[in-house]
Amino acid sequence: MIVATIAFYIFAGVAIAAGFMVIAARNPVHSVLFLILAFFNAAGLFVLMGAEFLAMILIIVYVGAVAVLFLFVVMMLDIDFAELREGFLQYMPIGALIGLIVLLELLLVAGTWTLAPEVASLAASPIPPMAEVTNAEAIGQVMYTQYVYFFQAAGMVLLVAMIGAIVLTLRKKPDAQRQSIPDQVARTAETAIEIKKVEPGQGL
Amino acid sequence: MYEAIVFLPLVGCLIAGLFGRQIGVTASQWVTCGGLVISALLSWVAFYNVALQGHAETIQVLTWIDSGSLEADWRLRIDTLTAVMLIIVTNVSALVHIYSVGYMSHDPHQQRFFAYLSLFTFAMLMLVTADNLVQLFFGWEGVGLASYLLIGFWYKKPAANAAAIKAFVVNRVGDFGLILGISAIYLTVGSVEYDTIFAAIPGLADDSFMFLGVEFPIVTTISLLLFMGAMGKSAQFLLHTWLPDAMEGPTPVSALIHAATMVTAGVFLVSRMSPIFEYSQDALNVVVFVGATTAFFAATVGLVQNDIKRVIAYSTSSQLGYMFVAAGVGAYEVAMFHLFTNAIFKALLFLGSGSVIHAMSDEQDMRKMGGLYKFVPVTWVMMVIGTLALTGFPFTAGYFSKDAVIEAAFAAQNPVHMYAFWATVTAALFTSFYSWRLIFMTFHGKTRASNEVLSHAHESPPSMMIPLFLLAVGALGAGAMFSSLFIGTAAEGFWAGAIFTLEGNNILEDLHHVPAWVKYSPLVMTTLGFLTAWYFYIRSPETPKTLAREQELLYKFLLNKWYVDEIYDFLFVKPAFWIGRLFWKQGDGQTIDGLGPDGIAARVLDVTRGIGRLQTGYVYHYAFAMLLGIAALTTYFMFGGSH
Amino acid sequence: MEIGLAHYLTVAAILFTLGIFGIFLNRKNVIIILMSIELMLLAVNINLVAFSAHLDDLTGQIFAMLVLTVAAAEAAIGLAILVVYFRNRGSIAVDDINLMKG
Amino acid sequence: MFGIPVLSIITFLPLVGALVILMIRADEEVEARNARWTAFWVTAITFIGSLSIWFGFDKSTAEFQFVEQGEWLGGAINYHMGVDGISMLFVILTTFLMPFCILASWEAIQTRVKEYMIAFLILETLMIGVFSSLDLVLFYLFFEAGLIPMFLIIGVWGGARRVYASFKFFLYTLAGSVLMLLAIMAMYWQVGTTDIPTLLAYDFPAGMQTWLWLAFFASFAVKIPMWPMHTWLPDAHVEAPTAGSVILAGILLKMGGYGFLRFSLPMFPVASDFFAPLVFGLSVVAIIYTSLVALVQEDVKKLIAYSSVAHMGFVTMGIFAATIQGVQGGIFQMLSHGWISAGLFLSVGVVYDRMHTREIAAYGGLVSRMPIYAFALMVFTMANVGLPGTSGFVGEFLTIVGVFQVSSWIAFLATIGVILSACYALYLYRRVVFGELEKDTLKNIKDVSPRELATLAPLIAAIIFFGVYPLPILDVTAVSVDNLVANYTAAVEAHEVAGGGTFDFAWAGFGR
Amino acid sequence: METALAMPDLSPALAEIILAVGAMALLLIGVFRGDGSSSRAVSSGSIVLLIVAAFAVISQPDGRVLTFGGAFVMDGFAVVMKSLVLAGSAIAIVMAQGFMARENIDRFEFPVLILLATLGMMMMVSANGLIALYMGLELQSLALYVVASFHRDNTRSTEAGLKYFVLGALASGMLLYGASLIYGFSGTTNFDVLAGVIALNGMSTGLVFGLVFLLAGLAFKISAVPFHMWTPDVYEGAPTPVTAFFAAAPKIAAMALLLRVMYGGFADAVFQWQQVVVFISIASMALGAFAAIGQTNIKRLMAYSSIGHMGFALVGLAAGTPEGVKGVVIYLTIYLIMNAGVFCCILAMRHKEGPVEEISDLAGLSQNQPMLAAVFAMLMFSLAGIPPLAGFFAKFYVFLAAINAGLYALAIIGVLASVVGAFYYLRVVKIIYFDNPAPAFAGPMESEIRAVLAVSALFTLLFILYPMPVLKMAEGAANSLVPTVEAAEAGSEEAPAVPAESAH
Repeated sequence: MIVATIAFYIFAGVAIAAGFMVIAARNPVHSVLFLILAFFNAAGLFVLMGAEFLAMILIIVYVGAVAVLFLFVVMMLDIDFAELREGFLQYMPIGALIGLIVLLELLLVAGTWTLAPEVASLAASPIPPMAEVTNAEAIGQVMYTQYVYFFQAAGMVLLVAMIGAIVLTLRKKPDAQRQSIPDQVARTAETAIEIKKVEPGQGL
Repeated sequence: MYEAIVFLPLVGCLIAGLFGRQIGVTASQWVTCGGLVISALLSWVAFYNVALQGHAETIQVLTWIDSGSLEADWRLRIDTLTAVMLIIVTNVSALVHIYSVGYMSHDPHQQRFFAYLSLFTFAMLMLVTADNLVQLFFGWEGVGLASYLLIGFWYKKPAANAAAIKAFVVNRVGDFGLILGISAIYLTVGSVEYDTIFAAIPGLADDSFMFLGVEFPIVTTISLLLFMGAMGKSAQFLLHTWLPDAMEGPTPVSALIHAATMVTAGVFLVSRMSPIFEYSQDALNVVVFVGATTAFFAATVGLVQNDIKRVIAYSTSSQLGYMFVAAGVGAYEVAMFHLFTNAIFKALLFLGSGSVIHAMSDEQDMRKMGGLYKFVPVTWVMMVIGTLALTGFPFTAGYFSKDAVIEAAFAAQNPVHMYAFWATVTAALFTSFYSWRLIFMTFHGKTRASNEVLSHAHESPPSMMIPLFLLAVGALGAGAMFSSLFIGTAAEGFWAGAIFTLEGNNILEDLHHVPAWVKYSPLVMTTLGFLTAWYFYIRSPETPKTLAREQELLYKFLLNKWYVDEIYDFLFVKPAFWIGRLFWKQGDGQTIDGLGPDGIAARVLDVTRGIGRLQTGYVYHYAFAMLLGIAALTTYFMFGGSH
Repeated sequence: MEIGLAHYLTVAAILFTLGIFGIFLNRKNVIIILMSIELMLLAVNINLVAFSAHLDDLTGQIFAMLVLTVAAAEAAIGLAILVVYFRNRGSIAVDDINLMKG
Repeated sequence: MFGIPVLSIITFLPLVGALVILMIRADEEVEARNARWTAFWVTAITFIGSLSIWFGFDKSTAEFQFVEQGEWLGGAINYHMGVDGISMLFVILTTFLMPFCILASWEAIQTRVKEYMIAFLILETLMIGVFSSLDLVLFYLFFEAGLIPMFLIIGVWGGARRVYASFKFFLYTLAGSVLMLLAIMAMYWQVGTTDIPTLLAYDFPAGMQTWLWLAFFASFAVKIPMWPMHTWLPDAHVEAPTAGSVILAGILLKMGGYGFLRFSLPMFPVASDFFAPLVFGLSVVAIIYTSLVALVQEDVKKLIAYSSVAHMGFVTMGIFAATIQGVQGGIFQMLSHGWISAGLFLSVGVVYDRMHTREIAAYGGLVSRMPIYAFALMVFTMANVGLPGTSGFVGEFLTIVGVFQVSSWIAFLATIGVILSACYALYLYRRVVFGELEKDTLKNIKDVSPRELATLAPLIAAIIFFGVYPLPILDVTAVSVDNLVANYTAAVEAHEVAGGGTFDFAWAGFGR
Repeated sequence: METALAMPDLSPALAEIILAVGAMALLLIGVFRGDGSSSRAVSSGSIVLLIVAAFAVISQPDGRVLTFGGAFVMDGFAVVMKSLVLAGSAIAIVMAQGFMARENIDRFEFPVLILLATLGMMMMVSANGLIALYMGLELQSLALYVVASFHRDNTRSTEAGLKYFVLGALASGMLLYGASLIYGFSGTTNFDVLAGVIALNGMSTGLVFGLVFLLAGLAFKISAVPFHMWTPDVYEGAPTPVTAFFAAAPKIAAMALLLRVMYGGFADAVFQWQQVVVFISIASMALGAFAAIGQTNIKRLMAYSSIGHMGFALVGLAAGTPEGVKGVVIYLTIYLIMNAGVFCCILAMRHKEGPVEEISDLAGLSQNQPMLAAVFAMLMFSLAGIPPLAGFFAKFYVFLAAINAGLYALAIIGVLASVVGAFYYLRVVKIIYFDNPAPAFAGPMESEIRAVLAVSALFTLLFILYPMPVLKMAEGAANSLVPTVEAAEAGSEEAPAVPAESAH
């Protein structure tokens, strides 16, 4: 138990600290790296709560794909970092105050949670005992049956993301050379070669 | 027949007014004058029928206003009082019409003038024949309109326009009281018909009601409100200011409206309303007081005026005061009698002075006249007759009526009445003085007119002289002829209830039994006045100038008509414009618009600008706004929100 | 001391707040904003998983997984828009994104 | 009558005319001419048609007549039309004035004639609709919709400050009437219908009446307009084209008075009784204040506009006196003011068309060149002053008599307005018409043309005819007004018996 | 577990399936035929697809059907709202064709993205649980982010997309956080179950917070104050047809979702959410009215106008009664059609050099193009809510509901805001009619836009003559949504709020 507690505090502490550094770091590259750190620790928290599959997804999808994508964009856009320094603290006091108020209220709410007896019976898909079914398997069992609608919807969301990314960033360069096989096949001597009669002594 | 008397002038007015241009001047004159002459003749028949034979009648013409229990019809009530007025109005009007043919012969707008005159006559006839207060008010305002139109007839003269408006507005001030009076009568009696009112008033004599938040006796309040109307129309003190100015109109107008008929409407009203006034001694006292004051005041002002018409105008105002004194002491018959005689000799004086003015190429200032009797002898004779009648030379018209007024004032014997007595006696002195002063300054002494003017001076055409003759006959004979009918032994049968007096009111009897000195005092005063005038303007023409210099303050005071106009200008006219401008610029402009539409619009724009500034375009501000929203809502539910 | 639901919710709340902070306090770089959004979604996921565990209900984890998926898609779109924007403006400074206001 | 939906035909005939004009396609000149003639004939036919409801009107009953009913919005909100003695004459007034408006615009409007005529015809439909609808929502619809064409008429064909004036007019009146809309909704939920006859019979709780009354008051007080909500009127009048001013003063203002008569007084008698002193106060202030303001105006139309406010003061005063004379006087005053103000504005339009200025100082001595004009203006001026024998007197007199029975103070103060009206009206007349014709610009001014005379003469005739013989109008209104006053008195008395003298300003009607 | 393997009933989601499959098919067509040539074909195909989907929606049987484990609901309300959404999308695609071609951004992805967004909206309308809500919302949002910056070479368009994205993501973060709280404190994501839980246990603090966050996220989508800040910038920057789309369909879907959540899951928490809704409603009406006055750009003006209009629609929502739902549905229907008309007019605003968006460019339109001017002005009056135009009835019914619910203060503030709002609509009319003519607009309107405009104008003008179909439709929608509420309502303190019971 104590291990779990220590682990929680470590994961939680690091996650929060990393989260803070994400917004506070001077260099966006550092921010991305802190984000990755935060994700790692959050994954740790997931494991502590018994959601191993999600923890894994978090690492693979987020760290492996999203964070790298971020890193890539940061590098690609190559911003002059020194210039973007000012104004950070300008709104700090009032912003911090409001933020803290919200935070405090959220924390207060967090403390009020109780499990109403009848609520337990409401569970749409109770978690089967870990001994019988692994977390991944349990998820798998409901994902494609009970929640197939959301699964399909997620597919559509990803499709939109794909179309969106392409439509926004893909550019046909008019001067770029492209291979066109039909053109190549349709090529004949008549179209390929132009014969010029060169008058002697006159040049082209 | 009665319809013909009343509506013939209207027909003439409409024909001359609407089609005057098409039918031409002469036809217009014929139509209007013809209508009036027929009316005048018929009115004698009416007088005979009603006053002498006692066939009073009421004729329904048309329904007018009928709203709930408020019913006011167009109806002609012909009783003795009306018949007397019919005689005065139609005859004087007919004469003035005829006179005007000559007098206005050079004016380019004669059709219009005759139309106005006829319109006036019609309105006046509606007034005197009214059977209810609303119709009376119609005539009342109708004569006001005609007066306004006629005073402003020479529309190019700014003074004429101003005088016209002044006449209308001051009359309106009087009408203000009249409307309220009518309303009060309707409230208390529930009707505006004379007969119903007269029947109900005795029952209300001791009642009181809330008026302007104060408990007032009903009858007195109503009487005073009605009298306020009468004051306006009859140019009594405080509401008299329009009358002298009205002399800007053509002289026939002055004769007809501002001497003989319209101005007497107030006296007529009081007489007509005698069943009401009789029940309020307080109101009658006020009538006497105002009448006496006016008689005195106007006479004093008349002493120093230089405009020939203005002198007569003040004289008119003063004589109207006499009539009110008579009415106020309960001698309505005397008032009516004086009204009757005054109409004749005052019309004569005005028309005569018109003749003078005509001869003098429209000069009205007496200081530029003098010695004219050689040039216009007939006119001079007429004027002298008129003056004799006015000043009460024995056995002329004024002698009978005016003396009766003074005697009646003495006979009544209460403090107000004594004041009235002395005021009227003094006024008689002044009257005599300024009347003779007029004659002397105009016709006698050395002429002060330019030769240019004198070379054109000529006697007026017959159309002007014939009316003068007729009036002169009246001025000399009417008093003797009618005195017994109006105020003498035959009075009761003559009036036949058209004038109501209380049981204890024996003034008509009493006035014949006043002490001798009272009876002679007017005559003494008149003689004194004549002598003084003779001394001042014939014997020693320097005296008045010296006197004026020595008593400059008094002279100025009188010359400026007691400064009433100036006070009014200061008290009412200027502030009205000032307040109007204040309300307009400060009230409407700054306060109402400033706080209202414009102010709100400006605030809205301020808010708009503020919101525009909030929309900075910065993502973080937008995000912050969202956070603020969420923070506000959560905090609200955390602490304020009940759930 | 037993680690209960409240602890996890606290962590999530703090991360969520940090995410919000990141959005409106940041003046430097839009990418940081995108990362802040990822932080917020992470916080939500922690919430969901924690509730899921304590309610003994898989729904929360499914929800979290879908959130992860959508977050990835969101990141892709966000970065795409960012790139397009950068091509036009040559900057991704937050302060520069204010052509339109009022 | 004979199963023909007379009211609907009259109401929507102008709309059909507008559609016809819309169809006109020709070059500008021809188009304008056709639009004018079409508009004229449509309005004239509408007027003639509307006379049928006068002749067919049964004066002996206070019931609604010519009733038509049709399904519309469901939930007891229906298409319901009908007139009684109170509303019928306003329909006639509207149809009567419209042809003159068209005639008055004949030459004055040279740009966008087609649109102008369409706007006027639409406006006519809406105005007739206001007076003949028997459903509150329908009424509101017509009431509000009228703002659109009027806004355009002022804004497109108006004077220099037309934008300000048109916005002020639109927003001010809109702001007033939206509250009424809410009140209508509250009444709907209370009674379950917006059918006016049903609502007239319904006895609203006293607390609710207060709020409903205030909401309706907000609308009508702006419309009529009462002091201090009047400031839009001078601006709108001044900037509107002549015909616009005529409609504005002649009819639109009357909607406010009509509203008081149709809704405030009979539906909320207790509240009306409670607020009557307020209305009296405002009316009296309006009469005196605006009269004084009128006195110092330098713009002809502004002066007339202020005088309208003063005259409407008599109307509100009379209506809330809730005596037969007061109410009848109020109605009569509204009708008569319809003719008089129309005549005055048309007269101003006559000289404006020639001189293109409304400044009083620019005129003077017109009578020398324009005697007929001077005569017409004299009649209108005198009627405005309330001279007996003109229709202006009957209304003014009846309202004063009516209110005197309720409060002598109010009558007293209002009568001061009678004096003041003479001052400003005659002062205006003198400055415009009398005096020496000195200004060179006026030397060649022409007297009224036959077309202009055709617009002025019928108004003069109406003013004088009904001044001398107002019975046709008083007769028509008599039974309805008697009924109204009787019900009002009964309701007020019943409330006093039930609730005692003090009327608690019931906040309870507001909020839950 | 075995039972879960049974195939869910797909028929209620027929329209969605048609749309999804169709969109992918069109995508394939587009990809294989290549750009340029295919965009018009894909557009037309999309419109056909939307019409087919609409038929599929309309032909759904009456009554309430649940499927996909209770996550998807199909009822009369959904039929109406989906029809509106489909109409809005179809109109947007119709309007876009010419514009996109002129701007050289006529790519086949655009209609596909609109279709996918529409799919998301339909999922929102039918969502009966938090996850469905989220997925639908995100599907819609992501597609919208992309179309906002569709004019990718235009700085404004990309800035619009960026702002929309950043703030949208923040909003969906909030929504998600709220959803997680609701899930955690109620133990369910299904609205029906949630309603039961609340009926049983009442609202705990956690649920209230969850509700607030959820509302905030949804309020963002309908651009209600204070979550509206993106609206003007995005409206201005996005290509005009996209703006037209934004102003209509997504708002309708989000409003439907709000109704579904509030009247469904939180039916018993009326007291709580009513306060929030009243607040954001007032704020929206006021801000929409005030801020629009200062605008010079017509699209920005329309943005504030839409903020205001959503505030008015929320008045109906706040009522918390079937009348309220009816009012909202009527409002949205009329708003959709008016809005389409206005944007058709805006699309007509172009010179030879390109489109113009300044209001002052409209000056004197009444003389250059009288018909267009008249229609534009009429639409403005209608948006202002002046009778007898359709816009009046929209406002009429929401306020009617508010009065019925006793929300007098809200109603009074609302109508006053509408007066202030009338000012800026009038200003447009003023510029069209009173001002001196500016250069005339170029080119004839495309016939399809003309057709949309004509339909919009006629509807706006003639609604008064025969309003019953719309009213009946709205009533049907309201009745199908609210029965879930009715039983619970008896217990709540929502008295039928008749001012008659005034004596306290």
